[in-house]
Amino acid sequence: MEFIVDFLTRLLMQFQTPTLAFLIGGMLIAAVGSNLKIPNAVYQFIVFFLLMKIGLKGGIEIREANFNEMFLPALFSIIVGISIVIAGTLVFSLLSSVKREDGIATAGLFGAVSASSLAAAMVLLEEESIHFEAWVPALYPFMDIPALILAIVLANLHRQRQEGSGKKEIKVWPIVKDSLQGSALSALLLGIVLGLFAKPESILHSFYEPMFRGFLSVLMLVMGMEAYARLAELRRVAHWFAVYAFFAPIIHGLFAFGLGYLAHVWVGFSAGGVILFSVIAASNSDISGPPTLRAGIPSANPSSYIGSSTSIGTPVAIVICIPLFIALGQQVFSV
Amino acid sequence: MEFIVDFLTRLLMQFQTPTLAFLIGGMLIAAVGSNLKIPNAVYQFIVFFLLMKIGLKGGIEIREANFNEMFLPALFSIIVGISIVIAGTLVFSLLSSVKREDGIATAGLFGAVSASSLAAAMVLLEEESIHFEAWVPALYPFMDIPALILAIVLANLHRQRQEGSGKKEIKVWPIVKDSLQGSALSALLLGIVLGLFAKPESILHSFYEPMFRGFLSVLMLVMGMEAYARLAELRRVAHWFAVYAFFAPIIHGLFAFGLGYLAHVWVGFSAGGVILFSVIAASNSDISGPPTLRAGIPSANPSSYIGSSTSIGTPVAIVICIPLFIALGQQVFSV
Amino acid sequence: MEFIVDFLTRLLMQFQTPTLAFLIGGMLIAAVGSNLKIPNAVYQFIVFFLLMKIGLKGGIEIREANFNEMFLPALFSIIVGISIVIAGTLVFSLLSSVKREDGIATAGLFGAVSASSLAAAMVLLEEESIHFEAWVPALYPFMDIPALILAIVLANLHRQRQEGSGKKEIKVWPIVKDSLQGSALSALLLGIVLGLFAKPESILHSFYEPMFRGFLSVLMLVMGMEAYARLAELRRVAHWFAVYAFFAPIIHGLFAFGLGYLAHVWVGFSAGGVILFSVIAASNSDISGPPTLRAGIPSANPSSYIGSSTSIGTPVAIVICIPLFIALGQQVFSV
Amino acid sequence: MTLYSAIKVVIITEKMIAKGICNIIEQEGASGYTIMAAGGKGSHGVRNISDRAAVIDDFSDVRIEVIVTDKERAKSIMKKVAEAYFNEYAGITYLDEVEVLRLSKF
Amino acid sequence: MTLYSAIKVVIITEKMIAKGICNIIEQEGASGYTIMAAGGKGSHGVRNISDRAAVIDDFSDVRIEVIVTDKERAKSIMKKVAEAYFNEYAGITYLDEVEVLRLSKF
Amino acid sequence: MTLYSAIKVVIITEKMIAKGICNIIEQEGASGYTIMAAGGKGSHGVRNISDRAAVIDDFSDVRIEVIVTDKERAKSIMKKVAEAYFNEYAGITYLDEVEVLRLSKF
Ligand SMILES: Nc1ncnc2c1ncn2[C@@H]1O[C@H](COP(=O)(O)O)[C@@H](O)[C@H]1O
Ligand SMILES: Nc1ncnc2c1ncn2[C@@H]1O[C@H](COP(=O)(O)O)[C@@H](O)[C@H]1O
Ligand SMILES: Nc1ncnc2c1ncn2[C@@H]1O[C@H](COP(=O)(O)O)[C@@H](O)[C@H]1O
Ligand code: NA
Ligand code: NA
Ligand code: NA
Repeated sequence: MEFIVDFLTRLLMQFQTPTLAFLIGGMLIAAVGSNLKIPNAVYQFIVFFLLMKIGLKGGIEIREANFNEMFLPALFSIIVGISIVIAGTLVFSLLSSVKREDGIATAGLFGAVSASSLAAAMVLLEEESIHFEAWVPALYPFMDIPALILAIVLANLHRQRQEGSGKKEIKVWPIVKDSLQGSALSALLLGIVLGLFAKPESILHSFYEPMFRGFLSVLMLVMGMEAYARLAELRRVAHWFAVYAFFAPIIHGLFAFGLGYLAHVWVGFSAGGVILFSVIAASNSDISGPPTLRAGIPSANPSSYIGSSTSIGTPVAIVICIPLFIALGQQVFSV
Repeated sequence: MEFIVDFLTRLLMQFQTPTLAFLIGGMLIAAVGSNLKIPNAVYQFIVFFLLMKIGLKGGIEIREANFNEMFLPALFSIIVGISIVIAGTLVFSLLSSVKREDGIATAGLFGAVSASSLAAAMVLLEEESIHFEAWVPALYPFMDIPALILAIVLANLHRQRQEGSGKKEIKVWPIVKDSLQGSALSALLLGIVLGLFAKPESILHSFYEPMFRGFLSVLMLVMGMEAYARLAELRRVAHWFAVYAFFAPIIHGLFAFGLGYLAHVWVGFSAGGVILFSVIAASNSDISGPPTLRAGIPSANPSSYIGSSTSIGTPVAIVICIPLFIALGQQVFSV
Repeated sequence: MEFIVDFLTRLLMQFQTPTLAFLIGGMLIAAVGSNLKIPNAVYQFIVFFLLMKIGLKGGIEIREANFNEMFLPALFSIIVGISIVIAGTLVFSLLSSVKREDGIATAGLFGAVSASSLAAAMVLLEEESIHFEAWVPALYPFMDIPALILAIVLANLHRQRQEGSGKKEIKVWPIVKDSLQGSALSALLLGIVLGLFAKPESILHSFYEPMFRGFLSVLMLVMGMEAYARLAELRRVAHWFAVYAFFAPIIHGLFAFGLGYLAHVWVGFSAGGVILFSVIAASNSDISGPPTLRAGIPSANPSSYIGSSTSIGTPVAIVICIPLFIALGQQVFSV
Repeated sequence: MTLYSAIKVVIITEKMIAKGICNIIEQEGASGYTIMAAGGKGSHGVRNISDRAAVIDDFSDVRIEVIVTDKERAKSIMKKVAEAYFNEYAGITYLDEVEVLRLSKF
Repeated sequence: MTLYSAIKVVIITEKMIAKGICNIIEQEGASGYTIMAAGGKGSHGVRNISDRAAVIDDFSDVRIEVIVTDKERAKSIMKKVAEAYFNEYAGITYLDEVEVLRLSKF
Repeated sequence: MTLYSAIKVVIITEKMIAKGICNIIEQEGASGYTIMAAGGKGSHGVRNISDRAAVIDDFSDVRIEVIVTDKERAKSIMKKVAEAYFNEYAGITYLDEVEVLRLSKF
């Protein structure tokens, strides 16, 4: 009970943080039909900027990280990514009104990871002064890539079964490559590499860090506007997608929280790390995932997975899950 | 006499402020045919950025503002917007060489408000350390919307009279909506709402405030380049538009200065507030106004109002009116 | 020997500076086929931003510069620009597999100057705390314009000779104008003019200086990506262009270093000035030069000069020449 | 593989009224349309196509292309668009005969 | 000055598969092609053409135009593209007769 | 509603020379023209159409479309453009018969 009151108070307060306020502001402004637009070029640059900053910082700190510490969370990331896709595929397969490929693709997208949710969670954790290991964002690909691969493989197996065609081998490497080459993941990885092997501290402090929150506010505005704009698309598909998109982030996050707790107990994964790990799990890919899935599962209807992810999944991950897992973390770890 | 010398000295000095220098630099560089271009995406982002900053700051301060203080200036804003349109329409109706709709549309644009002039005035006031109430920029819509509505209504009435068609009701709400949905006004209003209800102080201080002047310098460059580029358009219309565009900002500003003075005496409107209010009146809409008028008065020739506004009205408002009203304010209020 | 060891150590260390690391990172990321893209609008704005900053700062300091000091370096710039074009034209004329116009155009591009190399050198000098006169970047046009003019004139003379047509006068002024109107040079010159005649110190310190290095890192990323992307183009032309593009920057820089040394002895040109002057000479125009040459020497194959410049010339100028001339400068001037 | 003859209507006009024109196209029962950004020159002056900052963005052109199966529908679209907009807004329209694959798409 | 009759094939489809389509065009021996950014509406819904931030950029349209000298080659391009992609991706294709200058270019 | 037959000339070429081509078009007395950004591939290699940073922006393509009322004028435009530019710059040109509304516009 107290937890719920605490959570609601926290939720209300966090709505006032710039991060959430701009997201909600974006929805609002789209809902009233404003012509305000953030140019696509600026949006793309901001995504690059945020991931580059996260990567640089992560890379610098990984230099002195204990690799043993990272092993378990990385393994758990893979497990979470795969579990989400399997669970989602099963859930959708129970719904006869949903085309199998659409369900698999949606599950794949929710298993994958969103850069914007990640950045938002990092800022909100910093605002609550909850520390986390700087390499936690580097868990991103460990969850993202397995989820996308598994979804594409499952969809292709399903298709081969249906077409009764002889088993064609499904190549995994092109999917991995495609994921790594995506603009979001490659910005993050480039940042990590530069952080590891170069000395980018000076520009990190003079450029990437000071402008991080500001640019994040603009990104949140865009995400909010897109969330509203894509509701129309969502309306054209079975409402089960909306239901899934609402509950899945919370459940995925809680599952990850559980695993993260184990890592806390076993290898000393920090409280902030557990929270961030949960948000990564709760998030769903909004930038790189959709094109990868469109190419890998062309028979799936993009409206189903894009609508449910952008319009519901991402707002739920940011607006509900981040405050929820912070509150939960504070309760559990007393930070 | 002394005032004139003082004004000219001040003018010369203010030409050296980055704000005016970049505006003039933009004209210069366009005049010599440079290929330098500021990308449209960057320009649109800068406009968003500046208005968001003005809005956030305004919203934060309105929280503790005394609403009684704001009432009179808001009322005066409406009066100024409407008066400018009526006066302009009358003036142009005396000129037989000017098509009636073109005159009304031009008057409407000069009654409306320019975000760039507003931002420039705020920076120049800050440089002179002249204080103003942070809610003054929020007077923008109170002048802008009535002016645009009135112009569109007048033009439609004129048309109905000419066509001898039965009176069709002119709907005001769509025009209001169209104005509020414009990119400039919605950025400002979103900023105000976020400033009022969220806690954006952290990003205001880390992002929007530090980069405000820098981005304004880039905007001024664009305005200067556009001013020169659109001279060609202006040349294709009656030269009365150029004459109007030169004198109207000064007269409108002086009229507003008078009303602002009354508000100073009656409700303690600050000196800086009076000056800023005058600049708002002197300015003419360059971003949202033209499309609204194009849609609302399609029979008016856009070259007439856009040419006169962008090429002459805005430079006069910024280069002449801002220093003029600052000098006047310093004289009158001894600040 | 010691010098070589010193140089290699320095080279290795400078690869870790953000400037070089991002350049190499850009090549890397393009080589692995990443979809990461920096939007064109952002790139164009960054180029403007960097040159505006260099110009503003230069302009401010030229105010109090001793013009006598600048005269010799300016003269040497013209000499270097012209010498490079003559030497390059001769070299290529010895290679029968190279079309004469292609050789001349390539020599012209290497005689001209690159804004990105210039900015990179300035930052690396600052990092080594090696002082240079702020007007050194203003030598840019003194080298750039003569080189482009000479190349275009030579190509046209060659053509007239071949076509056996009567001597048509080649107009020099349009080429000068075209160069000055190019986006890079006009941003630099506008900055200088504003620095000289306005008072842009406030925005220089609040906007252009703090973000300089950060934006430079993004520009370096773009240059790296382009370098890799254009290798394909380079492969379609004679491999002599690649050989020239590799050695020319080093030789041009050494030649300029020699002249700069004379200026050091005769008029006290600073050590940093000599180094920067050498980098300017080593650099080759990547932004404004190519279109000017395409217009002025339309019969030359753009793949030859663009491929060799972007893919080899610029990386060599930045990655090899900057550390080389810094090391050389430290050796020679013991700074 | 069979090709079917069809009519392509092209409308080049101000971006600002693109939405209204698309509504007309849909009302006339076309199965779709394609829009591209354009600039140009005509009796109403020059329109920007560059990506240079333009204070007024909405004043550039668009080129809308619609494929329909019969000429009467094509003409009707052209007529309605011209009547609704071309007295007051800049614009031209023309049609062209083409051959399409997959008739059912149109 | 002589003009030669030729065939223009137009393909309007998702940006994402543009590369694959260009490969088909090259395999069929066309001398070149032209690509333009587009948006529009069809049976697969609306596609963005604006420069407004779109979280998913690859889902806009492109309009590809190829000129070839004989109709059989044109039809073959259309057929291969439709077979390879149009079951699963949005797209239309049509051809048109045109007259070109400099036949050797095609 | 009457439609009038007219000729559409299309020129696809380097952005850099677009201005010069438009001058030729105007000199030939056309009432207007439409320009669109394009990319593509031809004998002079690949040209960019993406919005990715390109160090050299001017080297992308444009597609210019002009409608004139008689074929001689169309051919004359094509000829002058080809003579002035196509020896040294990349480009193709073709014409097509179309039917326009409002003949007076052309
Ligand atoms: N003769 C023409 N050929 C091609 N496009 C034209 C022509 N005339 C006009 N246009 C296009 O149609 C738009 C509107 O034309 P207008 O109404 O004449 O200003 C122009 O901006 C051009 O893009
Ligand atoms: N009737 C049509 N006329 C012109 N363009 C169309 C038409 N139908 C579809 N298109 C274009 O082709 C794309 C794909 O169509 P579809 O596969 O029907 O979604 C759409 O996004 C439009 O750009
Ligand atoms: N066969 C073709 N079909 C369509 N467009 C072409 C064709 N050939 C060339 N182009 C276009 O014309 C431009 C110049 O062609 P080129 O001079 O052959 O390099 C290319 O970049 C393409 O955009
Ligand atoms: Na996830
Ligand atoms: Na006004
Ligand atoms: Na050089």
